[in-house]
Amino acid sequence: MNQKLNNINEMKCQFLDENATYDFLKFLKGRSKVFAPHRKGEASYIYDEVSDVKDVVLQYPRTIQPLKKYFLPPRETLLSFNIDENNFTESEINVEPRIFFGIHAYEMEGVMRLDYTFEQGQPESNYLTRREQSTFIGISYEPDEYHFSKSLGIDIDSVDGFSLYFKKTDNGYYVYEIDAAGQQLMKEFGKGKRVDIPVTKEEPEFTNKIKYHYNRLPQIFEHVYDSKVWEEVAERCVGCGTCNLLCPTCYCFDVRDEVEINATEGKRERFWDGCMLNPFAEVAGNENFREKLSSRTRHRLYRKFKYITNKSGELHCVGCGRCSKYCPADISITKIINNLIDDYADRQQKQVI
Amino acid sequence: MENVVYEKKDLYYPVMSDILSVETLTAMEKRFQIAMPENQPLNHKPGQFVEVSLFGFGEAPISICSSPTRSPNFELTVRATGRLTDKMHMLEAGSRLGIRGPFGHGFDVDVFKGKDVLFVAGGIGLAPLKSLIDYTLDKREDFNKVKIIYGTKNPAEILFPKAIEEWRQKDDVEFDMTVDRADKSWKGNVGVITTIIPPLQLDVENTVVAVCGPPVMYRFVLMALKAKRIPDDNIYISLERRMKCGVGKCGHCQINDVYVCQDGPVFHYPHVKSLEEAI
Amino acid sequence: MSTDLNINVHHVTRVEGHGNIVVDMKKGNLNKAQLEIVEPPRFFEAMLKGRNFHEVAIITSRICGICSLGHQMTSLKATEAALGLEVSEQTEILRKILIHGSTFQSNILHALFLATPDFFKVGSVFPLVKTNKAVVEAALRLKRLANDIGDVISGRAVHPISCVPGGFTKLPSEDDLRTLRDKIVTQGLPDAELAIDALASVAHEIPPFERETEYISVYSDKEYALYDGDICSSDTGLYPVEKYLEVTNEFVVDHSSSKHARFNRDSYMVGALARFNNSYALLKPKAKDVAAKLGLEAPNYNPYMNTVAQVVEVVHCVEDTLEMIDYLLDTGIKQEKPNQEPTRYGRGIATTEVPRGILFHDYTYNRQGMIDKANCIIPTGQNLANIDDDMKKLVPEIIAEGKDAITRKLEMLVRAYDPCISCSVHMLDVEFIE
Amino acid sequence: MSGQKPKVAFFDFTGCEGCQLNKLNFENELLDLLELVDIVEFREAMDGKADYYDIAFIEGGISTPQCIERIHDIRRRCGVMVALGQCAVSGGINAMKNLHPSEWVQEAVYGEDKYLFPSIPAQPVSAIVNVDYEVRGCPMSAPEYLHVFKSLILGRKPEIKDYAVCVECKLKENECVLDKGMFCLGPITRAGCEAICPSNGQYCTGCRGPVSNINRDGAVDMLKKHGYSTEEALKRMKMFNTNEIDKEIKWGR
Ligand SMILES: Cc1cc2nc3c(=O)[nH]c(=O)nc-3n(C[C@H](O)[C@H](O)[C@H](O)COP(=O)(O)OP(=O)(O)OC[C@H]3O[C@@H](n4cnc5c(N)ncnc54)[C@H](O)[C@@H]3O)c2cc1C
Ligand code: SF4
Ligand code: SF4
Ligand code: SF4
Repeated sequence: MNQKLNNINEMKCQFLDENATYDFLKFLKGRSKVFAPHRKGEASYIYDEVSDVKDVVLQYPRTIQPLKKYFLPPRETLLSFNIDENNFTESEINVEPRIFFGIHAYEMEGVMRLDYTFEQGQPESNYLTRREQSTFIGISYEPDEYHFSKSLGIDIDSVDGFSLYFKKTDNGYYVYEIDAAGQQLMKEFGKGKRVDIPVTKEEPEFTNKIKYHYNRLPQIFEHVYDSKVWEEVAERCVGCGTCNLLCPTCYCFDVRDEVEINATEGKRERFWDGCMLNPFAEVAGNENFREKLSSRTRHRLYRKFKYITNKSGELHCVGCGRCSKYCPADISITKIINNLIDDYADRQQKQVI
Repeated sequence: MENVVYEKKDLYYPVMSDILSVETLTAMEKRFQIAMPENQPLNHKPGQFVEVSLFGFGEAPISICSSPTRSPNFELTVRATGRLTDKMHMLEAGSRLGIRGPFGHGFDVDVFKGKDVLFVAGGIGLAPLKSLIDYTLDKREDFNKVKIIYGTKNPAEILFPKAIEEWRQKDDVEFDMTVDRADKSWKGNVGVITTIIPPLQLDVENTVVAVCGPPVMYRFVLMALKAKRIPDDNIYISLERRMKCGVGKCGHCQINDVYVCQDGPVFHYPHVKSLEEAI
Repeated sequence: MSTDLNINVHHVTRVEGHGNIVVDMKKGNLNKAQLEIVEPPRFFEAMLKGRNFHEVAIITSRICGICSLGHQMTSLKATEAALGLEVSEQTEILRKILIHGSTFQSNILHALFLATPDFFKVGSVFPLVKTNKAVVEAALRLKRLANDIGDVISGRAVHPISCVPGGFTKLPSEDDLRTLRDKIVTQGLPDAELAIDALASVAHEIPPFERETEYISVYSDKEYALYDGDICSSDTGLYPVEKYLEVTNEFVVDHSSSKHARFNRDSYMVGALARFNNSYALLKPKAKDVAAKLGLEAPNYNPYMNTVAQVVEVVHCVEDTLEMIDYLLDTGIKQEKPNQEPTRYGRGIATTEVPRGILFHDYTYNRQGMIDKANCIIPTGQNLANIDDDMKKLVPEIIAEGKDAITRKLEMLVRAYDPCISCSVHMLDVEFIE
Repeated sequence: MSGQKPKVAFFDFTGCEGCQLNKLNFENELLDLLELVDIVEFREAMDGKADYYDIAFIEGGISTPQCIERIHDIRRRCGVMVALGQCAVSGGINAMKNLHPSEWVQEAVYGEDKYLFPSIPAQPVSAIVNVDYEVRGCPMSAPEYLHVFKSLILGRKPEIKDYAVCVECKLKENECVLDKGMFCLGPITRAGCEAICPSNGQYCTGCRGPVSNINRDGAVDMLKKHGYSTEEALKRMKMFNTNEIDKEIKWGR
């Protein structure tokens, strides 16, 4: 699996205190649309367009929907049609430059995994057009009990994909210029204070971990297809699909035609869908090829750790912890993986004996 | 990101095409002859499919049942089972529908060349196979023996009786069929399709088999072929799954790590044999 | 002139729920003139037994979809009284706006869509779409506006969502309120005027019948009482809500799956006309103007005028809603969570004016916060005896007009009460048998 | 149906009429809808009766012997039958009374007069006659009803969702009410309401019935985590769905 290129511990940076950071947001807002984390309800966060920089939350555990909502919207019109005239109009996808501020490393990796999906085979212009003209500015975070991206090779300070990276320090941020675009932004903003020697700072520990090194996971998945772990998970899973919908690398969709009240005009729309849902693998004749929750859960995990990985060379889980955090049945993906590892190790041992 | 090339024209826009003729085959099936704009050829391979779309009624994958050897136009055989297909049955010659495709991985005809070919078709599975059968017959000299076996629920559901009559007449084609339940007019075999496999005289090493039928059929046909000692390596099957895009994105047709719309619908049997969710 | 009359209207149309009108007159003797309620009983009070206080209003709201909001409010108030839950001023104001929205929507639905076709002598509102399109459209917009109030403040107009014991699970934003206000001013008021003019033009079709009866409603000296107050009888004055059983005196009659009620006389009337008669002085000025314009003066003893009183109330509700929205916008919406920590367990009784009249819910909770005993007394049930008494007076008065006209006027009479039969089918003071 | 406008009728059985009202609450679309169909019977809004209907919408459940006769009669005279709202689809909230012996319920309500008003267990319309399509919810979901209506006018099968409310809730990016410490039946309840309750900060009460192929044990387990006993969990799941939760359900795993 890829070795990440940038190591910020060897890079010089600038310092912005908390107020200057908000000034920087204002500066960004003056240039283009800016999207950043906001509070939603009592205990949740979402990405949203910045209208007042004061509403931006800099430190947050994770948002409900991942960043994919901007490139693969939860609901999108593919085309509009007129039944009487039997013709359709293409839907315009206009993108203007967009800056995504306050993005965590795993989230950025999630976007890059999704890129793979929409680029390989027959590239899809809806997604790729929306992906154009996007600038990402990263930020560090405190991992909670659900994050485990480090176990998958994604450090808090992994900066691939970002133009700038904000690393939290006492009363402000160290700002790293990752690419030329980032450099340009900082130059124009002009209020950063140069920090002359590279700063080294310990990354906080992740409490949620996978037992084995991520390089070994595809190999584990070679051997656990018939593990009893799947049945154990299925006893508790209620098949709600939350884990699919909120996963930054899940992209399955459904397409439906809906007509207006005049029964003449209408739209062909696509919606996020998920392989955990009962009707997902149904075919004509009411046969369902993944009727059991155990086979659905297995399919979901195999798509994260094996099926796509075999082709792309990368794991398609980025360790954001959304599937576990939002699962109403408290099913934890790291527990599943660690149980699979135990099961595998057990069986290996029995074979040796 | 920067170096990916993609066409602005979206994958999901259908090409509006004309229905040239509609033929009622059975109570449930109709055959449509379709022309792409300006009679452009579809350039398909036997076994491939198109996404048919009718606005307000959605899209569905339908196999191309005519051989690319026959004309620039192509044919679809459609069973009325739901939203799109019911509406399609109400269309007449002169109507237009949307076509995307051809999609998928058809039959690799080169593998069949010089070999004995056995076609096993169940129910509407004859439609996708017909494109390959016609192709084989049009290039007859490329192939060795040709055998077709076909099973339907009852005599009223027999597709393409005219073509069947032709196959029966031909000296260089062996044809046999059976029905699950006979009626008074029926004089042929009665029983499921696996009952007419054992009597076949096959050069097992040198026979390539193409199978297509309803999901339930595969397990039994494959058992019967195994009993005849046909190597798995010589078997090709065409699978069906729900699809929402046809281009490997929507995820619906995925069987373990294969996509039916991209890696199939025609699969080399050893490729899917070990996939638990396939058959 | 025949002195025999036999009328049997099976399932009266354009009313909520199922009822039949039966009149039997032999040789000038009126043996029977009654509204038979044949709506299937639904046994709500039994279903409530053992339910957690969070669920109670969700269930009771389903007693009636038309007055779901009123049931929900009354239920919440009874639960809060039983569990000692205080609500904020903001919650009360939002609830009052909701009650207004519900009265507004229900009165419009009844007055303009169900009753008005009688005055235009057509069988439904549908033909009026062709002949009086502008008015129908205005009426539809008014109804939408009334529903918007429910949607904005409680998430849904039928079986509201966000009002729960102790407050709201989601509060409307100030922007939402501002939009609503603008819509009421720019669209609601002119539409209401249009509808009132249309009604005024057919007001002479209202039959001139009178029968003085006892009028019972909620009353408060602070405002035209809908959300809360004491019980008021036009005969004997005010009673605290705890005395509701002495006022309603429900009894089972064999021709109705809904129970009847009586207090100081053989029957009493509840609803818009009762409220109008008891609380006229507290109406907003514009509502009084409209009453004058439509020829309605307090007290009025013509039950057919109930429809007109409903329209007057619409104007009152709109005006009062605007004032309350302005107040909320001035003070600003405070983000607050529902107060759901019970301070006691026991009995709680509440009353509210729902569109069809006075409604009572009475619950007793056990220490687990579950219902032990429940009783709901619904306005239509209280009106049934009064309807029968009206019919008994009316039929002999109009006997000369012939069966068809009599039937029509009886149907109109029943409709004027805007009976909500589905919710009237319930039971009274239940002793749950363990 | 070609050429002529489809004849549409509405019938109400045992229920609260909230669905009828919800149907009238499409004020913006009502006049357009009227253009597309002929409404031939609708007791709540008009006089008159008809002999045949292309589409019969049924609101309310079956709860008396008379209901049974009437529904048979309508079935004989209609083309497509659509059950509107949870009372019609599953018996709805009325079916809660099925949890108690009927004698007890009747006595509780009418005391000594209990025999005056016969009542049978509350049942869905589909328990008596064949129902073609269902619009679930208490009240029936307005967007789904419109979808079914438009689909039938187009002459196509409606697409009825069979996945959880959570899906629609997540598509809307609502704050999950579980995160606020409430419980929620969204994970096992059929979508189609656009997650209207969680969108308003309230938990999903399960008013649209369970998705097919539910994991009932898993669901009880899930509610236990939120502090409900098995008994209380089942009671909550049954509020609108006594009949559906009680019948033999195919286990999800
Ligand atoms: C590669 C391929 C080739 C095919 N070739 C042909 C062909 O040549 N001819 C042909 O007739 N068919 C063919 N099919 C099958 C055809 O695509 C399906 O029957 C398709 O569903 C018809 O679409 P529809 O809109 O008419 O039916 P739908 O309305 O989709 O209904 C079809 C059936 O599926 C059920 N159903 C509907 N929606 C769902 C859902 N969301 N989940 C589960 N079940 C549902 C319905 O009840 C019905 O039984 C092919 C399929 C594939 C994958
Ligand atoms: S979120 Fe949890 S309960 Fe829902 S489908 Fe995923 S694993 Fe199952
Ligand atoms: S599988 Fe779970 S942890 Fe991994 S990326 Fe998806 S949602 Fe995040
Ligand atoms: S609020 Fe309820 S419906 Fe919405 S996601 Fe959470 S559990 Fe699912």
